Amino acid sequence: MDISLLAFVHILVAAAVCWLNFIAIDLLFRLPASGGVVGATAIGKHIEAKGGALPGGIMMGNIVSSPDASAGTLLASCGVFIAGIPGGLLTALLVFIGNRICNDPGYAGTTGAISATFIVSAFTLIGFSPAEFIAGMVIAILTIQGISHRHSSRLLAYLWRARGG
Amino acid sequence: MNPEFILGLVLLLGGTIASAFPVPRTYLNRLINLEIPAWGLLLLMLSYNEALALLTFGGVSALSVYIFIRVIQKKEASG
Amino acid sequence: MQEDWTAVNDIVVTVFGALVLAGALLTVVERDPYRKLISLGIMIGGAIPFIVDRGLLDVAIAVALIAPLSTLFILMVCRKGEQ
Amino acid sequence: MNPQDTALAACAVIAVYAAIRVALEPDTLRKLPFLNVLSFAVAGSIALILPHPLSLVAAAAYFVGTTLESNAIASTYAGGLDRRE
Repeated sequence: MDISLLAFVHILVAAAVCWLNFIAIDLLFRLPASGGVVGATAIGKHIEAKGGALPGGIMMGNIVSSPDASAGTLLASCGVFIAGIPGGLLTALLVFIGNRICNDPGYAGTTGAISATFIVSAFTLIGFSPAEFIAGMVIAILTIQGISHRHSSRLLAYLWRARGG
Repeated sequence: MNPEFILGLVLLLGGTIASAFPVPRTYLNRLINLEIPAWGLLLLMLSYNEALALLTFGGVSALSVYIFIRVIQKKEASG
Repeated sequence: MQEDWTAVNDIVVTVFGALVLAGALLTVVERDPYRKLISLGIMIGGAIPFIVDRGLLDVAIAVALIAPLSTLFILMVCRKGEQ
Repeated sequence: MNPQDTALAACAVIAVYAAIRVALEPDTLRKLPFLNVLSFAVAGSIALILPHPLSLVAAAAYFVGTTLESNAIASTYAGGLDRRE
């Protein structure tokens, strides 16, 4: 089992890049402002009842209940891994269709997919593999949704206030 | 004896017993437990590489769930 | 007989097989319909990589689109007060 | 190990972790973010197991399907989406 240190460092760097990409685009498209569907608001209220912050909880509910920029980043990494830049643009189309199915305007997911396509293909020029970006995006979504809902929702609410409401 | 075969057998047998004796004895719990042997049968067909059978079974199982739901709704409405 | 079990060393088979078994067990054990449906989601997520691993991608697409439909049908009978 | 195997191992470990967290969470609606992590890991694994153009469509179909399912469960639990009447 010789997991090389370089691949490990690559996955961590990819996780940081993916984290910045999807958080920036989600905040830009005002996801923490209001729940798109009833379920997103309910998830936000339940997270707030456990000690979290309401805007962060609503943003996490929106991530759960419709494909937003995080899904766009993951699927665009898969697309670049399989078919290069045309694959990434194909996933942007698929994410747009998925957003339409989930009753959402869907501009956050499409924008995230297109920007992630160009970011990932730029990083492949300096020695990164797109497969590392898939693992990095899974780690990035783990830090938001999977470690501690209280702390991650407070962090998202802090970033939302720093953006200016 | 590949892994799909063993996994499918376990799901088929365990899910059949679970849907025969659901813990709260309601029709809804019976129907949800009935999904487990359906996926067990799907894995069992997968171990023989039957693509057409898998496609047909996937469509028909969703259709049968819809029919069972209509039956449960009629029964609840009539008392 | 001995060489058949070397496939268990494969990470995909081990991890997703464990996911299927855990999802099925949780579905049987839980009592609330919503929690049973969420556990069923774990089982479906474990089963679809087996179909992809065989190379039957058209079947994987069809099954991944049809499986949430049965969940939607079941949710038509779950009413709010029943928890 | 090539990058593809390393990434697949990372996705598999995170999938198991998310499944454990779903099983241990007492509140029904707070299970759904962990289920979302699980579906991210599985969708990534689908593309990593078999690099083929159709598996891209399969990953997108699985992801959209499970998102729709979570959406319906959360909305029905919260009291909207009552289609019976």
